[in-house]
Order: sequence, then structure tokens, then C-alpha cells
Amino acid sequence: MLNEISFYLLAALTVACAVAAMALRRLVHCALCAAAAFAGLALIYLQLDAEFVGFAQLLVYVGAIAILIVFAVLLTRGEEAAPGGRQSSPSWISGVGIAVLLLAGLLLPILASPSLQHGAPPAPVPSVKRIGEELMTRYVLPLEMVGVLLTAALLGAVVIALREPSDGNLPGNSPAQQRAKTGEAMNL
Amino acid sequence: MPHLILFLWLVPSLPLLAAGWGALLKRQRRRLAAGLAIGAMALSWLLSCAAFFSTLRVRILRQSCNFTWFDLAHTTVQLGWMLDPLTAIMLMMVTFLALVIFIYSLGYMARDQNFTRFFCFMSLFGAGMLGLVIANSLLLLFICWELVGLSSYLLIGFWYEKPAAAAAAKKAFITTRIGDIALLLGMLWLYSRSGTLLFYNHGQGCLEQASLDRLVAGATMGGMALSTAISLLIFAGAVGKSGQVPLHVWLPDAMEGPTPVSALIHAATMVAAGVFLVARMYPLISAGPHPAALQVVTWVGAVTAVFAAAIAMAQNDIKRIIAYSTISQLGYMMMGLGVGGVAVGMFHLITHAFFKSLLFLGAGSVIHGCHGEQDIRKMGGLKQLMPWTFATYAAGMMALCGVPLFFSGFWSKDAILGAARDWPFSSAPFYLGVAGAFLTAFYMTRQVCWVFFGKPAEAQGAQAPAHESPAVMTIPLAILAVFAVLAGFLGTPAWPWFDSYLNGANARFTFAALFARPQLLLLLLSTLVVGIAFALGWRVYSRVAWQSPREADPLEKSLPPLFWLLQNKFFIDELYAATVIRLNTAFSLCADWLDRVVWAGAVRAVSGLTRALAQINRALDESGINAGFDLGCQGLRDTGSILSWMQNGRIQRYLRVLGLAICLGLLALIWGSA
Amino acid sequence: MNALDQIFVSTLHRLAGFAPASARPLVSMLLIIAGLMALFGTCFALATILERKTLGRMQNRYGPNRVGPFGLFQPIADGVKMLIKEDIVPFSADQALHFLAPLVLTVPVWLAFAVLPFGRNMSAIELDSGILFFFAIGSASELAVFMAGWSSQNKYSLLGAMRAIAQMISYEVPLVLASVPALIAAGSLSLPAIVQAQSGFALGWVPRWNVFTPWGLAGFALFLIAATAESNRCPFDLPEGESELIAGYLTEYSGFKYALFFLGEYLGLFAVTGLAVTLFLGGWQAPAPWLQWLPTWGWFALKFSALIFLFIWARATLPRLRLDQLLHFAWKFLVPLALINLVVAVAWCKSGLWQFPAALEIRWLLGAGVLAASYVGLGRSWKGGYPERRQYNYAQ
Amino acid sequence: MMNPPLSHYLLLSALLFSIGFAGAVARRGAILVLIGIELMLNAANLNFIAFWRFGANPQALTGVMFVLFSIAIAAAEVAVGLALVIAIYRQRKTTRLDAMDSLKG
Repeated sequence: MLNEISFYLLAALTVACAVAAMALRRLVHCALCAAAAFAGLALIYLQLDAEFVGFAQLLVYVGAIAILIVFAVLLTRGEEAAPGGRQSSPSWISGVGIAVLLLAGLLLPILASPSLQHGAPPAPVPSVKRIGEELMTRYVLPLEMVGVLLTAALLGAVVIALREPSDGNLPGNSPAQQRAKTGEAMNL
Repeated sequence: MPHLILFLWLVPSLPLLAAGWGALLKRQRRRLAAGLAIGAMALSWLLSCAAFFSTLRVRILRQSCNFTWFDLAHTTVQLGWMLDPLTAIMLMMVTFLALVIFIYSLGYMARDQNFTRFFCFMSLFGAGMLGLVIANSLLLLFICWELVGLSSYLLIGFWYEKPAAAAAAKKAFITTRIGDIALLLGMLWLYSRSGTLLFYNHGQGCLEQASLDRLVAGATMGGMALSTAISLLIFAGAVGKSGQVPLHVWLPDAMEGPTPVSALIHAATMVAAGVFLVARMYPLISAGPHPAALQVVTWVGAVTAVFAAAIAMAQNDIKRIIAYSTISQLGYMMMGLGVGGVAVGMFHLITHAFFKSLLFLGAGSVIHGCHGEQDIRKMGGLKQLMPWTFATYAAGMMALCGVPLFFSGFWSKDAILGAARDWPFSSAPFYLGVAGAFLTAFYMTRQVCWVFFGKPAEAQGAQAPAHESPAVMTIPLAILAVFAVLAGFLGTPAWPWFDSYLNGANARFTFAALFARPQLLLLLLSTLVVGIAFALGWRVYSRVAWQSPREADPLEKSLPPLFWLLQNKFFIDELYAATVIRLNTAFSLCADWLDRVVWAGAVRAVSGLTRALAQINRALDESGINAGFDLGCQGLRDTGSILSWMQNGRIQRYLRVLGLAICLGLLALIWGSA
Repeated sequence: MNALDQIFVSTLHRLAGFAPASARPLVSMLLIIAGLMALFGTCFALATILERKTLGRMQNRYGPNRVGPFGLFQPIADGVKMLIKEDIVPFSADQALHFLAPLVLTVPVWLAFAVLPFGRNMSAIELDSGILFFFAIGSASELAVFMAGWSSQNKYSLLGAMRAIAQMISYEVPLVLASVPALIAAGSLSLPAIVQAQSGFALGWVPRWNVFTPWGLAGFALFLIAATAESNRCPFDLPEGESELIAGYLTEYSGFKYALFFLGEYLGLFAVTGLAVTLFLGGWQAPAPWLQWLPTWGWFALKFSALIFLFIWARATLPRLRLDQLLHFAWKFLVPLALINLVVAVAWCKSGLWQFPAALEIRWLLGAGVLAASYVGLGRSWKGGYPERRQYNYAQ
Repeated sequence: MMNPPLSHYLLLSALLFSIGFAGAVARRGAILVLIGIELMLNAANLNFIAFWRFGANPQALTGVMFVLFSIAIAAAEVAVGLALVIAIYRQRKTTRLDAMDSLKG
């Protein structure tokens, strides 16, 4: 019983946070709600006895990605101050409509197919050693590839986001002036 | 020197080289042009002498050297040159005469601007004539024949500014052309039948017995023997070139050219080419049991002799008289060939060449002296003013008329009359020959009286009095006069060297032959005829010569219609004009009409058609294809813009579409499977 | 001996016995939570006063000695002060975030204690990947700091938060890398297993603690440095450097929220020291065979308080680092050294099979030599660690 | 201890997926779209873990492995994505997606 209650609770929490992340007006709140949703998901993983994945999810998403998103929000704060900018694109209703259609499309098979209704088998013996062996034997190549990918992404992100010398030393680049400039840019 | 034959081709080549080089010279290089021409001719003359002496000593009758001009797939066309007594004699005569006349023309043409061009054409003519003489193939002979025709055209029309000279050159060229066509036809026919055009080719040549028998055997549609038909055609060529009766009209007009030209070409060599051709082709013409062609030659020769002599009596231009006398003498040669064979004809040709060129050069110096005056009625009394010219001219005149014993004309004409008398077929040629001799003597005395005797006419008074020609002209006259006398002794009945030389035998001196009955009778008859003619002529014309001003010609007074007929040359020119030329113009008009109306019309129609087609094509292309294509492009562009509306760069639009697609896919999958 | 050692465990079971069987696990869990919170709450209080007293002593002055004997009741006084102080919230602040920030900071830290083995089978939850849980929870604190900094809508607080986050992220990497050698030696991620791996004595009297191995010593040093930076303490307490940024992201906080922040900070410190003890100082293992009579949790407590004293001592003596020096030090000195240490540790474990005599000494010499060389090399040649002097031209 | 049936997990993931999709599609902010995509990614991970847990052969750990690698790659993806957004913002001074349509047809 504990499992079911906790699952439904966590599910509700996660869905709520997700909806909030998508619906809130202020970006920072959205980012934090998203982080909460990710944490909720991590707990669901734990509830599914996938311990290592849960903690990894927690460490990566809540620890790193949330911070990244928040920093991105900070660095592009000119957006916030723009007066009267509507947050959602004009034709957001059609977007949500399609999303609902998509949901229906996904739900139908899940509910219809009988094979998915069965309960959970006995909890597998969780062991990090198994995961370690698996990683180091069958998945050693993907592991190396992911390592390379991460370094590349790291360098790429730094290079892209690095302030180019051209716009770096422009006099008008201090945050205050930047906000003023965005003001002008907006109504151009 | 048996291998001299190898160098015989140099004889025509040197003058040809001189002509070529002369042609490139500038007009001012007079000395070089003259030197070239004379030098080349002198070298050729030396080579000819060497050849002549070699034929004398070496008893080989004939040497020939052939080479392949070009070879077609299955046949080869061969040319070649040969050396036999006939060629040697002609080489000697042509080169010697050309040399003398070149020297003479140095003086005669001195004041002419186109001096270099004159000598270039003269050496070109020399090359052609010499090539014709040594040719061992009818084709090479024909080529040189044409070259000679060309040079005669160029030389007759030398002073082309004068319209008369240009017309005369054209007339000469066209009439000889008519003869040449016949020669060409004969040549082709001969080639097709005998397989080769080489005369003597170790038994294979067309004039050798093997092919002759074939030709004689062959028959043509008229029932005539093939050899007779071919030889008639070839004789037609000779008639054209030597100015025999039907085609003689061009020779008198050819006097428009400078006198040395007339002397060399229209007296000695070129006109003699026709006779030489008949002599060369004699085996063919006389082939067969009773050669009809030979009789034709004889009759044509006889008729021409009397006909031309008659006309000569009524002419007033000094050169025209000599021209008609040349025609009649050529008639004599043809008759000689016809009745007496090659030796008789050729002997008269050689002697005639010397005294006729002498007469022409004499006339030239008279004209030169009288500052270009040619009408004999305006001349007179030049005996005192031009003594050298008178003396040499008189020698030439006596040789021509056949004054007995010392003058060459007598012996050669006598040989012909003798042969004519013995001619089995008919004795008419003999009587015509005698009449011709009488007429020749008569018009020559007329001319001499008018020109040299009597008081100097007022014409000379007008300009400076006539003066003797310079040495460079009189010396050649003297040389020729000597030869005119000596040449006769080669072929006298007593010592028939010429006849034996040609036949390759050895001449024996038998004085008694002179007094053999028929010979003696003949000699007396001819001297009698000449004597009567001189007396008649002196009586009629000497009186007139001394009057001044001279009235009309006594002959005209006594027989006006005959004189009028003779003066107008029996209206043959007018006859031709009326018939042949009219036909020709009719043909050209018809061709012109055909060309302008029919063909031009057709072309114009075709061009119109194509233009119309082009118009239709353009219209079709313009409206149909272009418009259609533009329409297509426009449609493409429109659909493109519609599609581009879809691609508006907004990422979310793409995501939506993607999502929609996934849903539809899922739904299809579910419904499809369920 | 065993009875004293397991006293807590036995009392727990006894108490849990009262609850119905079905709820027993829940009740025992609640009891453990209560016990831990009580223990570490008092530790927090003691720590504040001890810190101030030792700082004073070190600066040749008494610490707070007015309230209670030797100032021992000072924390109670502080606590009461914090409670009754007015809780001022700036007008333009983001109310919700402002309120949530202290919560999000302290709750994860409490969770961290669930994993630490305080004594023989005295850890709240024995997780297979215990240490991964610990670091996962540790990483949540950055988010909280951000929320605090951002919600007070104040330039200084935002700058302070940025600095704090940069520092904490930079030092999380060397922290994790320093702890990895211990895992390799133990061969498992669960903390009791690690402590178990450090039991026993080499050469009769030297305990097999990780710290007595070359890589262990270097790892322990790295771990401590990273730990102080992680918890924003003294040499690295730039974010709330009183002189420049007033209190950094804490400026807009007052009253109980401010107290909560301090509680979170100290709990973070305790958690990290607990981990340091388990990883390198052999957890609850006795230092010598003849000393094993003392209860295991006692040893843990002793080592724990020694480290705490070390931190306080560091705070009293070391000057504050500049931010770029700080980051420089982390990325260009600690991380490379940690990686080299990892290599040495692996070599050490692999070379364990050498049988010939003096194998231990040789391995020691090799390990120490490599580490010393790399320490000197990194430190001096490649300008890691000593950034070039910055020119300040004030007149501009 | 009864676990809820597998279908419930799938329902949750579907729901999360569509919420993420709605956000990605509806919202104008670039960063929010990124967050939406992250959500969709997590929904997919949830599916994997659910199927691993309810799957016939939990020992195989393929699901877990897949999720681990997916998380790593998602981190890289977010890092680069946000770098791009920041670069675009610095140059265009806006993060609204409607403004970034220069690649239109």
C-alpha cells in the first residue's frame, strides 16, 4: 500500500510541478518548478527501486541542469523587463490542442492493451556493482563516447556562450545599459 | 653520247625557267629579262646542236625516255620525251630562229615599256614549242600545244590597250580552241582504243605497229576505219592551229601583235606546229591500205594554198599580205605531207620558216623605219632609203616565189609539185599547186613594187624621212637571208640529204638525178611560171609605183567585183559572224533567260517558303512554348510561395506539425491494427 | 563492551517494540529521525558557542562568557533573539521564493545524515549507493542559495549568490574526486562497507585507515579543503564576506530565516566532516587494538569533534581568498591533483599483490614520491594555484 | 507491498510528455521551450525505468543503462542549448522564438 500511496502522491506532485513549470508567467518560477518536477521524478525512480538512476537523476538534473537553466534565465533577464510581452505565442491554443490530441493518442493504446495491466514482479536486488560491471563490460564503448560527448559539449557551450571580443567591450554592454537597449530593440 | 637523251628535257625547261623568273621581275629590269630569255634560248640551242650531231653520228633511229606522271588505282598516266631526226631538225630550227628573233626584238621593242613582259611571254612560247617538239606522248604534246596557244594569245594581245589587238587575241584563241577540241576528242578516242598515249614505248606505243593494226582493224559507225576517224580529228586540231581554210580567219588578224611575234609565231613555229603534228602522227594517218585521211589532208592543203594566195593579191596592209602568203604556204606543206610524205612536207616547212621569218622581220624594219606606217599604198621608194632591208627583203621574196636554183623556196616547192604530179588519186592538186605558185609570185611582186620602188610617197614627207634600221635589226636579217638561200641545197634532187636523214639512210650525191627527165621538166615548168608572174606583176604595178599621188590599185580598176571580193576575204568573217556567232549568242541568251527566270525564280520561291516557315516557327515558339513555359514557371513560383508560407522559420510551428503527425500516426496504427 | 557499543540500537528496538508490527518500521524510522535531529541540533548550538569561544581564545580574548557558566547558554540566548526578531521581507522581494529558500537549504542537509554510519550498524538507512545519495543531496543546496539570492531582488545578494554558486559547483568536483579513491579501496559505494574495509591493523599496531596510505593522506587533505569551500567556511567564506557584501545572499534575511540559514550551514559542515571521518579516518574503527574497548560511536564522536576543531582553527587563522584565486585554485590545482591521486590509488590497490619483502615500504615511497612531485610541480611551474598579481589602478 | 500497475506509470509519462510538448509548443520563451523538451526527455526515461522494472528480465539492466546514458546526454544537450540561447540573446537582445525566424523559406 505504501508504494501505491507514495506513487500517486509523487505523480500528482510531479504533474503539478510540470504544469506549473509550463504555465507560470515568470521564468525563474518556471525553472524552479521544473527542478521540483525533476526531483519528483527522481523519487518515482527510487519508488521503482531504481536507486542508482534516481540518485543520478537527482544529482544531474536538480544539481546541474536546474542551475544551468536558472543561470540562463539570469543572463537573459532583458526579456523580463520588456513591457507587455505576452508569454505565450499567439496561437497557443492550437499548440495545447495538439498536445491534448497527442495525449489521447498515447493514452488510448496504454489503456486499451491488456498486457500492461499486470502488477510488479518482486523487487530486483539493487546493486551498484552489477551496474558497474555492466558499464565496464558491455557498455564500455558508449561510456567512452559519452565521455567524449560531454567534453565536446562542455567546450562547445563555453565557446558559444563566451562573450565575443566584438560585443564584449562595447561601452553599452553593462547590464543596466543592456536593459535600456533591449527596451529600444523591442519597439524597433 | 647515248645518254644525252636524259638531258633533253632541259631544252624546254630552261626557257620555261627564264619565263618564270622573268614573270617575277619588275618592269624596269629590262636588261635582266632580255638576258635571261636570250641566255636560256642560247643554252637550249647548244643542247639542240649537241642532240642534232648525236643523231647524225649515232645510227639509232629513235631514243625515248618515259616517266610516270601520276598513277591512278589501276592505270598509270605516262609522259616522256624522245629524240629522232624529225625532232632534232625541228629543235635546231626553232631554237635558232627564236634566238635570232630575240636579238632582233631587242632593237624592235627597245622603246616599249612592257619590254620584260614581252621577253617573258616569248621565252614561255619557246618553252611550249620546244616541249611540243620533243614530246613522246600525245598528252605532253597536247599540254605544250595549249601552252603555245596561250602564249600566242598573250603575245597577239600584247598591246592590250588597243581594242583591235585584244579582239584579235580573243579571236585567235577561240578559233584555235575549236581545233583543239577536235584534237582532244581524237586523243581521248585514241587513248581509249590503244590504251596508251605514248608514241613509242618499246613496241607498246600507240604509233607502233601493234596498236596501229588494232586501230586500222577497228571500225566506226560511219564504216570508216578507226585510224582514219582519229587521224581526221587530230588533223582538225592541226587545221585550227595552222590556219587551214575553215579555221584560218584568226591568222591575218593576229598581225595586231608586235612584228617579232608574228615572225616567230605566226610564220615559223607555232603555225608549223600543226604541220609537225601531222608529220608526227603520219604513221597513224597513213595507216591502212588506202588512207582516206591522207587524201583529206592533201585536198585541204591544196584548196587553202590557192584560196589564201588569191586573197593576198587584194590586201593593202604589208603584214596582212605576208600572213595570207603564210596560210597558202602552210596549205602547200599540208599538200606536200599528203602527197609526198613526211620528208617533202618537213623540207618545205624548214625552208619556209627561214624566208617567211625573214620577210616578217623585213616588214618589221620597214614599219619601224616608216614610224609605224603599215599601209603599202602610203609607202614607196624605200629602195634608196633602206638599202639593207631592201636587199634582204628581196632575197626572202625570191626564195618565197621559188626563183630557180639559188633560192630554197624553189627546191622545196619543186619537191612538193613533183610529189603532187605523181599522186595517184588525182592531178587537181598539181594544177592547184602551180596556180598557187603563180599567184604567190604575182602578189609578192605587187608588194615589192608598192613598197620599195617608185617615188617616196608623201606619208614619209609628213614625218621624218624613213631611216635604215639599226644594226641589231639588220644583222639578223642578213643571217636569215643567208639561210634562206643555203637551206634549199639540203634537199635538192641531186643530193637528197634531208630525205635520207629523216629516214635514217645515207645521202649520196648524184648530179645526174638533176637531169632526170621528169625532174628537169618540172624545174623548167616552175621557172616558166615564176617568170611570167614577175613580168605580169612588174608591168601592172611598176607604173603605178612611180606616180604620185598614186591612184587606186590597177587590179581594182580592171576587175572591181573580183577585187572587192578578194579584199573582203570572201566575206568568211561575215559568214562566221552570221552563223556560228549568232548561234552562240542565241545559246547564251537562252542560258541567261534560263538562269535569270527559271533558276532565280526557283531560288526566290524556296527562300520565300523558308521565310514563311520561319515566321510560322517563330509564332509557334513565341506563343506556344515560351508562353507555356512562363505559365509553368509562374505556377511553380506560386506553389513555391504557398509552401514557403508553411516554412516560416518558427520552430514551434514545426514542433506542432510533428506532434500532429505523430498523433495521426498513432491513431492510424491503433485503428489500423485493432 | 558490545552492550555499550550497541546501546542506541538496542534502545531503538525496544522502543519500536511498543508500536504494532505493521507500523514498526515507520515508528523506528521516526525515532531515528527524532534522535538524529535532537543530537545534531544540540551539536549546532554547542558548535556556535565553541567556535566563538575558540576564536576568542585564539585572538587572545575570551569568547562570550556572560550568559551561563563560561557562556554556555549563549546559543539559547541567540536562539531566543532570532525567534523574537521581526522577520523583515523586502517589498520588491519575491515572497514565495524568499520564504522557501531557507527551507530548501536545510531539509536536504538533514537527509544527508541518514546515510552516515555513526557506529557499528548504527546508520539510519544502509543504502547500496550511499555516497551517491550523499552527493545528490549535497547538490540541492546550490539551488537554495540561488533562490535566496534571487528572491531578495538586491544586487549585492544576487552577486553573493552567484559567487556562492560558482564556488560550491567548482569545489563539488574535487570533493567527489577526492572521495572516489576511498570507494575504489573499499570496492563499494555503501558507507558501512567502506568503514568495514578500513578495519584491522597492519604490522600489528597501525590501523588500516585510508589516511595512512599515500593516496589516502592526499585525498584527506583535498577532501578537507573542498569541504570547507563547500560549506562556505572561513578561507572560502567569500559569499558572505562581511567586509564587501555585508552578508551576501543573507542580507535580506532576518529573524528565524536567518537562523535557519546558519543551521543549514553548520549541518552541512557536520555532514561533510562525518563523511570525511567515515572515508579516511576509518569511521568508528578504534585507532589501536588495545583501545577497542571504547564504544564505536565514541570513536566516531571523537574524530568528528577533532575535525570540527580543525575547521574552527582554520577559520581563526587563514585570510579570505579572492574569488578568481579561489576558482583558479579549485580548477587548476585541486582537480588535477585529485585525478593524479586517483591514479596513485588504483596503482596502490593493484600493487597490493606484490609478495617480495619491503613491498609495503616500496609502494609507500613510490606513491608518496609521485604525489609530492605532482604537488610541487602543479604548485610552482604551471601557474596553477598562484594566479599572477593583479594590477589595481584606482585612479581611473 | 503492491506496486501500482505498469499502465499507471505509462499514463504518468504520457501526461508528462504532453505537458512538456504543450509547453514547448505554446510558450514563446526559448528557455521555456528547452525546459519543455527536458520534461519530454524525462517522461521517456520514466517509461524506460517502468518497463525495466515491470519487464521480464530486470537483471538485464538495459533500461537502466539507457536512462543513465540518456541523462548524461540530456545534460550535454541542455548545456549547449542554453549556450546557444545566451549567444542569440546577446546578439539579438531577445529570446522570443518568434523573433528568431531568419531561417524561414
